[in-house]
Amino acid sequence: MKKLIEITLGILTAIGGFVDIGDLVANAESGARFKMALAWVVVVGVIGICLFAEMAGRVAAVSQRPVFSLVRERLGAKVALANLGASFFINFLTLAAEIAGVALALELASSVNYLLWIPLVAFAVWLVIWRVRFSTMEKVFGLLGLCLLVFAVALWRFGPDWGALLSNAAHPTVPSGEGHPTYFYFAIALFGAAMTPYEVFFFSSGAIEEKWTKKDLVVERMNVYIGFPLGGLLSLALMALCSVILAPRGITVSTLSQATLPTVVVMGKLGLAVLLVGIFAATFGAALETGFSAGYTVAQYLGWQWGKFVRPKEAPRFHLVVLVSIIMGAFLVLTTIDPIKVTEYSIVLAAAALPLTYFPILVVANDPSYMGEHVNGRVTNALASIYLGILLIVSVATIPLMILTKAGS
Amino acid sequence: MRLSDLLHSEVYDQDGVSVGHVHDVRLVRDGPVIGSFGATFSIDGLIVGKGSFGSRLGFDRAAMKGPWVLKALFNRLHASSRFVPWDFVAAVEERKILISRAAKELHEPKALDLNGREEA
Amino acid sequence: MAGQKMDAGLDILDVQIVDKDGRMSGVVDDLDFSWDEETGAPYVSSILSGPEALGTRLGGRIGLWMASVHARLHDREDPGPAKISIGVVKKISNHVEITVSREDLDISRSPDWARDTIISKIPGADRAVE
Amino acid sequence: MIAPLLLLASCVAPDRTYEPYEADAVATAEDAASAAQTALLAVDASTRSNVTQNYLSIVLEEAEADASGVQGTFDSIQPPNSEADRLKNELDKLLDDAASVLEDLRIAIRRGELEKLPDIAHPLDDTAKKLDDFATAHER
Repeated sequence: MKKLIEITLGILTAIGGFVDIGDLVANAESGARFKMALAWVVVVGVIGICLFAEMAGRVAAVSQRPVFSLVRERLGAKVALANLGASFFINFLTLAAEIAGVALALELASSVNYLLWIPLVAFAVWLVIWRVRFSTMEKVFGLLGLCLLVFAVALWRFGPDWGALLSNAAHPTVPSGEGHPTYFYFAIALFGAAMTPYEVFFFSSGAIEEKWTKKDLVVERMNVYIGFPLGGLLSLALMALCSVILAPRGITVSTLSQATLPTVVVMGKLGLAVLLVGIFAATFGAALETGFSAGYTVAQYLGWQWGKFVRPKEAPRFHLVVLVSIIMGAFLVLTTIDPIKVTEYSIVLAAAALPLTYFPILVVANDPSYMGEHVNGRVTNALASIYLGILLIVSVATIPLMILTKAGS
Repeated sequence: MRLSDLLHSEVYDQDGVSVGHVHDVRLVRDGPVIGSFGATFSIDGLIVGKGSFGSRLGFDRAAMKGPWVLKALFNRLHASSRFVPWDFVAAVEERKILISRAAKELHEPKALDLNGREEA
Repeated sequence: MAGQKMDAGLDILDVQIVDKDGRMSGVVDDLDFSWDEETGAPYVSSILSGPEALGTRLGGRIGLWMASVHARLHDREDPGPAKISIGVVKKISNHVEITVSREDLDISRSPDWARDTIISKIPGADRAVE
Repeated sequence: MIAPLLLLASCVAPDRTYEPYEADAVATAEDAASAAQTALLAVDASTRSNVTQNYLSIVLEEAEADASGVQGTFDSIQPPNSEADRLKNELDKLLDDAASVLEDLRIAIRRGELEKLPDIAHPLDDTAKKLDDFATAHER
């Protein structure tokens, strides 16, 4: 029973981290525009995040060192500072996007304009970080996030031609009217959404918050290997729903409401209610994670006390960074900037910055002076080396593709 | 003198030929006894090499086995590294270290094991 | 362990410092050497930690900016970087563990601006959540 | 460093010749058709199962905002020649048709007249098809 509860850490980071506003937008958009032709990217992304999150969690449990502390130590003060600048900025965009996501879900439920919700959402996010126990927070948002299973239920009730979906996914072709650069731009967006670095910042720091040790490695692996693929399946269900309902009508997704429409068409009012709870939980959970991550990255670079396992007064600078980030994130979306665009930029830029974070994790996971006998095995290293190559290619290709495709338009 | 004064400084041999930059500073625990720490670390020597990327990743550790792609890459990058015993150091100047021997008298640094011993 | 060797950049620089109660107390931003009067060999006398030390190491505009922000918040005239004597170090491994409390360190010589001005004024700042 | 890139990625250069203008027209028609189809799908959902009025009103408002947004962007581009003028007239007619239906839908939903939505939306089906045909005809 206790183990079962502990797995909610994985489910939170999977649902709130894997499926967040970025995944909702990226999967809905690519399903509507490319049907299942980008499904393989989700699979590649899920394997990647499993691989590196497991490493980051294992390093944290064994050596008690969180990811950004390792980044500083292995890349040195200067390069790590550049990494901190990039990671903090991308994480900040993601935080702003998640706050907007929560507000958009509330707008769809209440028809009160999302901008009016933003101050309230930002305050609620901060209050949860300030007052609610880490484990309570995980359980509540982890379990509520499971409402997103409605995507899978809706797909099943719609009864698509499964064979056609599978064959479309297995034999990806770029639809007419879409160019290859746009196709790869969306591939990068999906990949960035699946592998966003804040997931490992949060997961590794969370492992230390939860006081994990070597004994918890089994739970740690179960979290990763169950949680993230579950998140990936939900992403694919959303992509499939959009591919069978939106794509044939030529609807491209530019708002969150369009991403919810297929579920509503199939499941009606009840489906909408469950879906909105799910989106609320996933985006709120991710807002918490990115809010925490803002504090984690800065505090870990500078060696400040961080975390909820001490009284806020004991970690004042960590809490100050979190507070200021949430306020600034709220201000960014209050400028009426399109929250969907903020989301898109956050995941695409995340894709460009991936090697900066994942490379030091791979290095330390191989270093016996930290890991003792728990260093990476050969299979993990072989896979991770391939992924390092992929990450480098993605990183180099991102900005040129962004300019070439006018950000996928 | 600070560690950062040594790191990245360029090292010149007795003939004024550049040996490379300081990648790391090897310490040995044989210094004076200070407080409860006991014998402190003194400088054993400098690890000097061309290029600088990856010197601090730990691939030069004997016990670090993988991933083989990275291990092979950094072994290659660091093949030209040299160890400069501290006795050879003649002067530490601004971003510049002068040594009293010729570059060809220097050997490759020995890898350390997990207990801080040099491999034979 | 007399005779034990390590590479300063790899094994101690940029490592997290943890105080006697396990609280995070900065990062090893630099090492300070003194000269042995008998042998003339430099030895590690203290660990430098904090924005002054990091700022010097980073150099350039960012380094200057970091040091000046810190100085402004803490209202002191160039006191030099905060030092932790190597004598209070207990162990150097994944962390640098020290035998004293964070409050007794040079890095805590100035009042904590974030704590005193903002965080401690928010209700609940003193309450442990777990 | 990133801010100028974002600007670069999102800025619209003025069209000096017919071809890029036509490409813009195609993109506009596609986007407007997407907004129209969104509204049709939402109305369809409301007839088949009960959907909350709050939700419908947001979806329809956003569809209207989308359609008027792309029309506004398109109208701000100067047609480079008379051929382009004809193209613009043809497309503007369709965009106006879509906009007026979307506006009526929004008004109806604000008044809570859910049962009237299918009738109001009916002509939108035709407009959406014409927008699609327009896009197909001018796509290259």
